[in-house]
Amino acid sequence: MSAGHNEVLVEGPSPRPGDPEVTTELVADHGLSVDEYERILDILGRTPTYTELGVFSALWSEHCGYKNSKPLLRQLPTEAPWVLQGPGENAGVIDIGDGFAVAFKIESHNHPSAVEPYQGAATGVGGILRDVFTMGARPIAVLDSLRFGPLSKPRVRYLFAGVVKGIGDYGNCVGVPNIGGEVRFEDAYEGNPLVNAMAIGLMRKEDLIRGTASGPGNPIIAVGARTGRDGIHGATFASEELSEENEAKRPQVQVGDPFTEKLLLEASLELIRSGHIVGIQDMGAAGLASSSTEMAARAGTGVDIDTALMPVREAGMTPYEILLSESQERMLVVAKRGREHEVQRILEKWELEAAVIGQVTDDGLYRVRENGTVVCEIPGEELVGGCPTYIRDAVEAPAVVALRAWLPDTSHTSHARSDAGKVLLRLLGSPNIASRRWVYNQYDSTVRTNTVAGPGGDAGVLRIRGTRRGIAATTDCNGRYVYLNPRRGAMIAMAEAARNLVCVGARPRAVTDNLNFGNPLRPEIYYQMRESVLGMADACRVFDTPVVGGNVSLYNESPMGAVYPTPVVGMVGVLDDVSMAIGSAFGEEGDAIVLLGTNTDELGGSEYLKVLHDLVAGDAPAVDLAAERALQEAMLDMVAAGLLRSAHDCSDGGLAVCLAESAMGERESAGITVLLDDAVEPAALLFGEAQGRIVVSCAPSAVAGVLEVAARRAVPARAIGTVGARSATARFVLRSPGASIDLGIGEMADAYRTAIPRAMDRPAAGGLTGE
Amino acid sequence: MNAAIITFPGSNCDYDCYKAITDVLGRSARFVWHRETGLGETDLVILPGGFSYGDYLRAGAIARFSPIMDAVQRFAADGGIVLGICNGFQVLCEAGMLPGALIRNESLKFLGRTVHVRVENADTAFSNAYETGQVLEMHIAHGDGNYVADEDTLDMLESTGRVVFRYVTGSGLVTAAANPNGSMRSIAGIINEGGNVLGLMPHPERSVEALLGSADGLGVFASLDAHLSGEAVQATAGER
Amino acid sequence: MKEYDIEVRISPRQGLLDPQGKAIHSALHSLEFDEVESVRVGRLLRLKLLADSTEGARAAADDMCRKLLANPVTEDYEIAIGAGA
Amino acid sequence: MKEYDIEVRISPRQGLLDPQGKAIHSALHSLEFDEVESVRVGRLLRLKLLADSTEGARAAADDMCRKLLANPVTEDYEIAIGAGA
Ligand SMILES: Nc1ncnc2c1ncn2[C@@H]1O[C@H](COP(=O)(O)OP(=O)(O)O)[C@@H](O)[C@H]1O
Ligand SMILES: [Mg+2]
Repeated sequence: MSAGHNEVLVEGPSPRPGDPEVTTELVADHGLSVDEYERILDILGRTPTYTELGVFSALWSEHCGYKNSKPLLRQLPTEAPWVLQGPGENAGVIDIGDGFAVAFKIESHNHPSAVEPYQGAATGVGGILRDVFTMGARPIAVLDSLRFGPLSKPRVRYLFAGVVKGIGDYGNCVGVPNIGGEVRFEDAYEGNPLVNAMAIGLMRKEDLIRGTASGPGNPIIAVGARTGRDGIHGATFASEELSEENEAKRPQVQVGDPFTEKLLLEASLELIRSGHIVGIQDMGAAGLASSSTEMAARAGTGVDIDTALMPVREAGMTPYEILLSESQERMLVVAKRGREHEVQRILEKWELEAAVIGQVTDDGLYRVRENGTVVCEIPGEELVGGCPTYIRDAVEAPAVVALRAWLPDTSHTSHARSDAGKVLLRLLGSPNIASRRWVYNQYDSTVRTNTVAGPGGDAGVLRIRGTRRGIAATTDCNGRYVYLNPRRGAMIAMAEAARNLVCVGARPRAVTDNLNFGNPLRPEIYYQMRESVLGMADACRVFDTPVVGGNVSLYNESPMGAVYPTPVVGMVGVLDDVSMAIGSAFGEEGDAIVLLGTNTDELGGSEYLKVLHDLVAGDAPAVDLAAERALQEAMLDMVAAGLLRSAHDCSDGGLAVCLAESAMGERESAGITVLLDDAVEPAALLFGEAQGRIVVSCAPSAVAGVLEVAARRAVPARAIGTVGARSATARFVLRSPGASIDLGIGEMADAYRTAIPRAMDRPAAGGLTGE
Repeated sequence: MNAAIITFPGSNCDYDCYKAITDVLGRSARFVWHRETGLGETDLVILPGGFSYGDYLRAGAIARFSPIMDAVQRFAADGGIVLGICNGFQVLCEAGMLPGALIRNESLKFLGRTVHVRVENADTAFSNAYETGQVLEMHIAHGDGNYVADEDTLDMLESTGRVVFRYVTGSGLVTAAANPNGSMRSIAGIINEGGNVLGLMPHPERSVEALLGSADGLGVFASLDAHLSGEAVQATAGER
Repeated sequence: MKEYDIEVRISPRQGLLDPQGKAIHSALHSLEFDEVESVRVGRLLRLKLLADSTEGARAAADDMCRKLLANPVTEDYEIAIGAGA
Repeated sequence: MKEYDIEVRISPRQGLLDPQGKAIHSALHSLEFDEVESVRVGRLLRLKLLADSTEGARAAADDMCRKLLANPVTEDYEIAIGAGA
């Protein structure tokens, strides 16, 4: 730090009347360690004011400062020729051809949703949409990745219903289609649900804009909702465990206003196109404090703002409160000097409030005033870049090592031999496998009329107007696998996401990840984080899918313990010709069913073990990244050649469930007859979750072509059966050396479609959601 | 055909209607901001779907007071063709341009999925491209699509051919299960006495391309095009 | 001019079905509140407004209800007035 | 056992943003009801229930509010009791 700065700083701001004195207790309450506070004293050369302490604690929180994850995140590949913007901005951006680019990012709202599911989830969607349209992209899709405890618990049903309604009401109102996601139910999430929302935006390449505050003298404008006392210290809160103690500290709930968001969206895009502004950013976590410092840091400038100029909802708010408030639907805009009026005119058209609150400076200082009096003066780059980062001890939990070594015996596999049909019905009725229609029928998936495939298939597909292209997106992560074997589990999340994309005919292009873990100070948790990131990084390299953005959510723990390690993978792919996209439902009577990939003896971590034996044990299925890549290429070749009528990724519940899902389809179900000759333990053959498998169907005349492509790509492939008639009385027939299934398709569809609605018909204690 | 598509704050299907008319049908359309007081040169006004004013208070309740609505009322009073889709239907009811009201879905849930509707009267400016009794597949996406009116009004609508679309099963049967939102008599769309103002909850503009699943909704726009270019026999409800 | 606290109570027309009320009623029963015989769900609007008399305030509120706040087809409304805080 | 008419008034917590109230407020202004200073929107529940005393009825209603009717995190509630019709 230059001497010049020191002089400015030493006679820094004098304490503000009415503000508490900065004591060691107060520092601790702000979640800052002794060392971190020492650093702050060093940087300032003096004691911070209360306001400065608040700003430091927010920007140096896990949520904004990534102090425990930054070193790990550096392991992830972030570059490729098609990457226009990697991590570090509001959202990542990739080139999809024909002059178009897509911006996308995933964000967690776990803690707010645990407190108030409806508003927590709704504001999560609002935040991620703003991250996308502040890049200059119009949001064209939302996906949501959800984790809850078991539906048998009334509180869980309350959370689930509230979160889904919150996500739906917000996205539906703004007019962005929901094209996919996940929901999983595991005991480990009971005390701490996970709510991750992903948004994708479309733009012309030339409209890409960044969140920078460049050009000293340029005015800084606050736009949108007025600032209230909502969610003060939400960022710090999101960086602590849910516990009785911090119930008190709990920030006031943030209420979403999707109507204002829609106006912000239209106004922002108009502003960006207008050329009157140099930068724009969402006031998200840590509100004005983080948005203004980050914009300045990116531009290497300083800012000088006055909190008294900020439009507020409540009287008597202090600079501390105004800087840290997380009121929703607010944006920070840096306009070109002299264009204030043009900017105002656009905002007025959209009935939005706006106020010039300060300007960009060239001294690199983060200076905040209240009615002219300086209350905060900090070297900006220290706030954003100076946050100390940590590499923690990592030790795998012995209990997990033991679990992984577990192997099934005949007592675990006998049901499959004796009564495979009943087992299949039970799996189809398990909330982790059953139809998610109850969820996505509450979402508008077709607004904007680009949706070629909405929720219900392996991945959502959108056409890109004015081109022949399309994009596809999916989110995936089976936390059970990651828990049993973090590195493998993370690779599997990547592999499944990529399979989901190629199953609709899209080439995987890039990833946004959401790392949901427990308390990183616990060595077994940090071990899970490190291994997961390394596993993800390996898969990114093999699949050629760099990470262009993401989010880290730590301290996902409750008195009941930590959540399963859940590194959610959001993956986006591109189709050169969207009219070639295929679905997962079997085609016409007489079509051939072909299995790509190899069946194995693996049963570890399966839904079968969980449902039949209430066991989460064994090792996660083996995953061969090179083989997965070959499978992906084979699929893309087959789709491009127009050989296939359907494709479905084989995941939870194994081959039998995969075949059942393709047979039942979204509408009228088809019967099938399948013969398997593998010398493999029946339980594993039918219900094991071996990776690298896709079930495709094609016209009989195309079988030779399919097998030929597979052979060329060195992917094991064989015809295993045929598609029967579509009728209520159609039968699902599957025969193998050790076990057989012969079920009426209607009975299966009933188990599959009614499981979640039936569970949710029971009352949910805890209040009426969003009414 | 030269459509004026009204954009209220919170409208989000205005663009979809625009694309259906310009890209798919090859006719002209433009947006009219709700603060305008005149419609300009037009022969068709569309009140699009969405969440005008966030659907706060009641869906359509605030939008009906937008400055442009006076012009829309005058246009309709002079026999001009007005199509209200989803939120647009709600606005028309709130504005008293169509009878009845649309309340919360019986399930209390927003519903986004495809439904089947039967054309009950193919003898209107909005439906002449269909056959009476024809079953169409269209998308719905609404939380307040539950049509209610008193019995006399319902009987009058039925007896004068003013129920234009009704929710049915894929094979054209009226059943409770095929009624997605609890609407009285499974009503999905109605027309005014003059036969020039129609409101419906399903989204015809979302079903105009096979690539997106169904082209069944195109008939609504084709009907209007035919009607406006005089190719269809001018028909007013009640004649049947 | 004096400030008045107005409470506008809007409820679904008698006889008209009330999906929310129905749902809450059955939820209450499954929580074993069997003593509940019926539930109707309406809207509660709290306005602060300036008027020179209670009558004036009531007249204004009534006007707002007829124009905007209540839907005559589906809703009834009542207005209660207290002096402002 | 006697029938009681219960009125439960539920309103958003103080300080919480009330987007609906905000929208209605500005709508009233554009309808030239400039005398309106603020609008908060809540819910109004009317229950009929059987109880043996006013206290019993109130206790039951309070229990229902805590268990189901009101959202403890975002809403406050009041209970008013009248004798049944
Ligand atoms: N929360 C959700 N929101 C939207 N769509 C969802 C959600 N959860 C699941 N889906 C959809 O339901 C279908 C089944 O989900 P899942 O079993 O996770 O698919 P897959 O195994 O192919 O990833 C997918 O199309 C998925 O997009
Ligand atoms: Mg998926």
